[in-house]
Amino acid sequence: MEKIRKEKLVILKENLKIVSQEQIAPRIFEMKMTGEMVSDMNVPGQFLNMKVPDASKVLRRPISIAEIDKENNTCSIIYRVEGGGTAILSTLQAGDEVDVMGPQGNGFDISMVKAGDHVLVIGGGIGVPPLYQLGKELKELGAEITFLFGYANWDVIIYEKLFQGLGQVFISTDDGSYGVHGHVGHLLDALEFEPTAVFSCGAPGMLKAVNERFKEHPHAYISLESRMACGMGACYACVVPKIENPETSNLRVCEDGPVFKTGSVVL
Amino acid sequence: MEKIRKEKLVILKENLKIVSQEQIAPRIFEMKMTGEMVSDMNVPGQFLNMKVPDASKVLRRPISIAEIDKENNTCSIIYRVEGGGTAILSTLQAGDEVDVMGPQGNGFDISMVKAGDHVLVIGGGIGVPPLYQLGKELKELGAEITFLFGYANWDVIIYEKLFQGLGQVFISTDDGSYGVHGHVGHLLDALEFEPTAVFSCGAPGMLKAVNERFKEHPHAYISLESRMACGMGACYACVVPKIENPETSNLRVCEDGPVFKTGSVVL
Amino acid sequence: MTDKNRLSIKLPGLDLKNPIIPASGCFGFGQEYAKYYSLDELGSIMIKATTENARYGNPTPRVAETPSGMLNAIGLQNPGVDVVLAEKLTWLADNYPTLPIIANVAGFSNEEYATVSHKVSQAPNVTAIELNISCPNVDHGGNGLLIGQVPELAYAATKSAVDASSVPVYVKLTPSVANINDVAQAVEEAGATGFTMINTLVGTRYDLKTHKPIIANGQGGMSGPAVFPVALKLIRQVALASNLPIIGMGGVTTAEDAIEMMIAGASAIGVGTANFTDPYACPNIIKDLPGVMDKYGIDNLQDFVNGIQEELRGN
Amino acid sequence: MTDKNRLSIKLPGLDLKNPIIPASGCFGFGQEYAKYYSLDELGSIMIKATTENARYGNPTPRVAETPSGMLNAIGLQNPGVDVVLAEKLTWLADNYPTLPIIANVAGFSNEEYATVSHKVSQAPNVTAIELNISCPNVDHGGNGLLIGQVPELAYAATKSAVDASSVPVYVKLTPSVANINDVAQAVEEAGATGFTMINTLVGTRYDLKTHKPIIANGQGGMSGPAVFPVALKLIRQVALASNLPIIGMGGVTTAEDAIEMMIAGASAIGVGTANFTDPYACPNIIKDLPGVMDKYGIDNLQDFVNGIQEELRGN
Ligand SMILES: Cc1cc2nc3c(=O)[nH]c(=O)nc-3n(C[C@H](O)[C@H](O)[C@H](O)COP(=O)(O)OP(=O)(O)OC[C@H]3O[C@@H](n4cnc5c(N)ncnc54)[C@H](O)[C@@H]3O)c2cc1C
Ligand SMILES: Cc1cc2nc3c(=O)[nH]c(=O)nc-3n(C[C@H](O)[C@H](O)[C@H](O)COP(=O)(O)OP(=O)(O)OC[C@H]3O[C@@H](n4cnc5c(N)ncnc54)[C@H](O)[C@@H]3O)c2cc1C
Ligand SMILES: Cc1cc2nc3c(=O)[nH]c(=O)nc-3n(C[C@H](O)[C@H](O)[C@H](O)COP(=O)(O)O)c2cc1C
Ligand SMILES: Cc1cc2nc3c(=O)[nH]c(=O)nc-3n(C[C@H](O)[C@H](O)[C@H](O)COP(=O)(O)O)c2cc1C
Ligand code: FES
Ligand code: FES
Repeated sequence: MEKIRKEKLVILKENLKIVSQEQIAPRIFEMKMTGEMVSDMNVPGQFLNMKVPDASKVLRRPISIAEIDKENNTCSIIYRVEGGGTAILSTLQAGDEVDVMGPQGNGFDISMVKAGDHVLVIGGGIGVPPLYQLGKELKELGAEITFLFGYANWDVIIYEKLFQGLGQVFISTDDGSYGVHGHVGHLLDALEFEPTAVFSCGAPGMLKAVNERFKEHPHAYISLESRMACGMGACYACVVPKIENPETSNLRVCEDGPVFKTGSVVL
Repeated sequence: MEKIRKEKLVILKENLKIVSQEQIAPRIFEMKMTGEMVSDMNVPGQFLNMKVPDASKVLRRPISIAEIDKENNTCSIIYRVEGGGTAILSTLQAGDEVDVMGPQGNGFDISMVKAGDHVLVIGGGIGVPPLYQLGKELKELGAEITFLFGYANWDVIIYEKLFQGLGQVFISTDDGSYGVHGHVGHLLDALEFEPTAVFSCGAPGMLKAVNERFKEHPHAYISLESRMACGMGACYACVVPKIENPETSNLRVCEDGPVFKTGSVVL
Repeated sequence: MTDKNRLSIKLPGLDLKNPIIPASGCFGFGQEYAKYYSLDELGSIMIKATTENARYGNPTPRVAETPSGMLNAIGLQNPGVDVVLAEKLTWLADNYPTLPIIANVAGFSNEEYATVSHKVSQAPNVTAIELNISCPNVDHGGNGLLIGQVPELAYAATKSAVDASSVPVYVKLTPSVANINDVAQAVEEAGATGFTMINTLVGTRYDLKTHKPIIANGQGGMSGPAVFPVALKLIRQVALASNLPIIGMGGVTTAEDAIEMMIAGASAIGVGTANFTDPYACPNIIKDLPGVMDKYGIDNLQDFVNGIQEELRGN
Repeated sequence: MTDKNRLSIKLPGLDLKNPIIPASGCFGFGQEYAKYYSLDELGSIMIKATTENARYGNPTPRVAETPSGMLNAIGLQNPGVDVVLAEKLTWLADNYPTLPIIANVAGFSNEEYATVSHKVSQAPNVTAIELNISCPNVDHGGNGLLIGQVPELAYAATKSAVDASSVPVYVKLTPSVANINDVAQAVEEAGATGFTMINTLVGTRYDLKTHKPIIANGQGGMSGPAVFPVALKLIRQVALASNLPIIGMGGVTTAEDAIEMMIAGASAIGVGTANFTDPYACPNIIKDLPGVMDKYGIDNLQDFVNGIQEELRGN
């Protein structure tokens, strides 16, 4: 197991041990891991870059940290099986080791949140997982939280009860099988308070809407996805155009993001 | 699990279940498997073509059948870890399944052996495994067996006691750490009887010597190795020149062999 | 789902019940695989390269493994066209009378291409020729280049075969060129009915102990999943430049791969190396196709192919 | 085993403590990897391609995965040679003053190759240039071909760089040619000090749902273990035809791979894609080399390389 400590004593790569792996919805898995790396996980919204244990797959899979449990020295991810890599990850079992780079990227900035603030958290589909750890930390800060979640259908709603323990949860489903029929934009349209901060993660369309609506908001953040190679800032695979000079300058989702201020990048 | 039954009810490919896997010498493993395919294993000297459970390895690994146990419906292979494929095979454990083609090829012809015949079995290194099943069957036929085995050193001698239960065993080692110092040719030179049949498997040099010495013998056989792709006769990767018209005609080790009569192919 | 017509594909000379065709050299003349399954499950078979006279092929080792691929330098071993006709094709006709066969024709001169094409096209079950001007494992005229790398040579070889053959001629293209359309265009002008592509890339491996190439021939043709993206790129490039149909191949292992290659521009699919990894590769792909088509909303393969071709070729 | 000299390799302009060099584009300008390990462990670094002016690069997605490999179409994103000099190379010189740097120079005209080569060769830590005439992801003059595919263009670009540079120029060759020695010879005649090879093959992948290429650019350069056998083949081919030293790359992932590439004819080794699979790929290879050398009876890497070169080049 290689790892190196920067001045800040950060472990950048480690074989984490799987504590549990469970299917929590169709094609959606929750994997809990333990290792020294957990002690460096201090910001919600960072991600892990997971090596797929398959010699033919040379790229890692970026997956957001869904929960950090410092007491038990564990962290969790929640991921959907999309292609071959996540399919293989989903076959790993408790006791297996998994080669992980992280915690990677800049997470959500919650430094300005104070007790009593009413904050808005917007998530969609498999973008919801990192919002769980975020919600936990926001609640610890004493914020009042409204969650707006958009899902494809009832089947794939995750952690609903857990989120309800953190704040008020509104859900929309594309097929109307639960909550409001439609997408999360409909929930957003019905919003009746002015949030002190906004945090969002989900599909590009949703992020675009959030980015547009809260363009001028001083504390609104979106978390992006992008196809990555290095996952740590060296290859420029994952870039997103900057709002200033979008033709000539860009930011790296893996290193400068994945969380960006609204109005800072071109979606 | 795919399989198809020819008229002769042969299973050509099956996921065998691993009953046990054990390291029996440095880098040398014995793997015992069970499956319907065992019922088609009726000739010593055939081989199995083992899929390596690794997406980056597209070719199978041919490994001789070392033992057939019809009673318990199991078969064994004994193999040395050479490169990446056998290394991965060696990590499989009891209960795992392994994708196997076989029993493949023509084995040793023992139809002419009668009780009381004195037969010679010559093996070298990792060519010895198939000679164990052969020895068992020769003994059942009532033959008196002399085994000549050449090994690199004492460490890698396999199944010595088991072979001693079947006949007389003479061993040479390259480094003199056991038995006669030198290679199996020295044992062969010291041979004092005229064998009714000769069976051999081992390194090219040894097979060449055996082939030369018993060129005219009516019942002498050698088992060859060759790099294979299909392992079942379709691709012509594994050919060996025929003794007649070696420039224009050849035989497939996988399908026409791996066992050939001495004097029939060019080594 | 069980409607067989969903999978059928029609190409000049080839009325295929499904688009899956074992690639030349990876399936012999079918006999060995017939022990594993009925060859009637296949769309067609591209039989092993056939030359005028019997060829011994290259010395051994003839194959080596590479990451997600393999190298081969078989060297066109075959019993010669007369034996292929008398024994191999006859066996196929006797046992699978309705199975259309694509005969892979190799040669060392335009005359040989013509002779073999003429002879083999007389076989009742040979409904198309795959003209192999791109085998990397034999030397053509000692100029260090393959016929398939030089547009003028490719034109001449194709013309010889087309003139001599009584069935459509698909020409097999090599990826080892700077611009594949130079050759594709020459081949089209010479009267080819279509293209098959890609033949193998060229690679080698060395033995760390002996420092010698693992393959006796020094190098070999690279195939298998590793080359799949290269095949897709070249198929699309040719599909954009020519209206001739393409039988695609190179690394196809799954039904998804086959669909992806059709998206690139192929009308039917050759499967080579995958047969070695799993002798049931072809029937498995055929079996999996309907489910994959359902997943991606493809009702009928011929319509799907036609739609893509129209988009690519604007006709 | 701990004798550092065992691993050292000397090439014109390059005094390497070991032969392992992160390949251009896979290591940025080193800063990010410096969080993982001390860059002084490396033989050298081939920094990201640098052009005269800043380049945004291609639209995203810029990468896709392939069997045992990947595609990229980054499009030469870089901040331009002046910023590279002022910030990137200065940072490297400040933090790793004894580490020799190989600057990868890209351009769209002979003038640009000359300007960038001249400027970048002035940096005190740049001891060699890698001239990138083979990036498949940018169009040169709209002729659909890369400079590196046409001997005359390759000659002119190399000559421009050689004349302008104050350090040795190694020219990076593309595998996408019919005969690589046509280009290698032209490059040698233009005064190149050596070759680096191979740049990426070209491939693509399609999204089965949208039918669009996964890479926004339509296609990308293929790298990783999949291309290793192709790199070995081409390195050997050039090594047999030219006496210039070769820095080999293409799919190297392990110390064994590095040795195998030296057997093919390389004097030093670039490591690209492997850095993505494992950020510690380079230090791991360096750490593993002595053990592998022991296994294969290699006492000293420079002697080993010299021995192979002598055999291949007969000098
Ligand atoms: C910062 C970040 C955080 C993420 N967090 C989560 C999460 O918490 N839960 C979750 O289910 N998914 C998450 N994703 C998406 C996840 O990375 C992809 O679903 C996954 O990589 C797909 O891999 P695969 O092997 O299943 O698919 P394949 O299609 O086989 O993957 C092939 C290649 O494409 C890449 N790729 C495919 N889809 C995506 C995608 N949407 N984004 C980035 N790369 C992709 C893969 O990483 C791989 O390199 C996140 C992505 C990013 C960038
Ligand atoms: C008919 C036959 C029977 C065999 N029986 C046995 C046996 O009982 N026990 C045993 O230990 N070994 C046996 N071998 C050798 C065994 O097949 C190789 O050691 C094994 O394939 C090496 O695989 P690898 O992944 O470890 O090596 P790698 O070098 O990684 O293999 C790469 C490729 O080369 C092939 N290859 C490498 N060495 C050989 C070889 N010696 N013969 C054929 N192909 C090779 C592999 O199959 C694979 O395709 C037999 C070979 C043949 C042909
Ligand atoms: C062992 C082997 C033998 C081959 N022989 C031939 C041949 O005789 N004629 C030919 O045109 N192509 C031949 N090929 C190339 C294949 O037909 C096919 O074009 C190539 O392997 C790419 O497909 P694949 O990746 O599915 O194997 C051969 C390939 C292999 C692996
Ligand atoms: C993401 C990425 C970016 C690259 N950028 C460059 C580049 O800027 N200049 C260059 O000469 N080669 C570039 N290359 C090619 C590599 O330097 C190398 O030649 C190639 O990837 C083969 O080596 P590998 O298989 O070890 O990756 C790039 C490769 C990758 C994967
Ligand atoms: S993935 Fe390499 S810079 Fe972001
Ligand atoms: S390995 Fe294919 S014919 Fe023997």
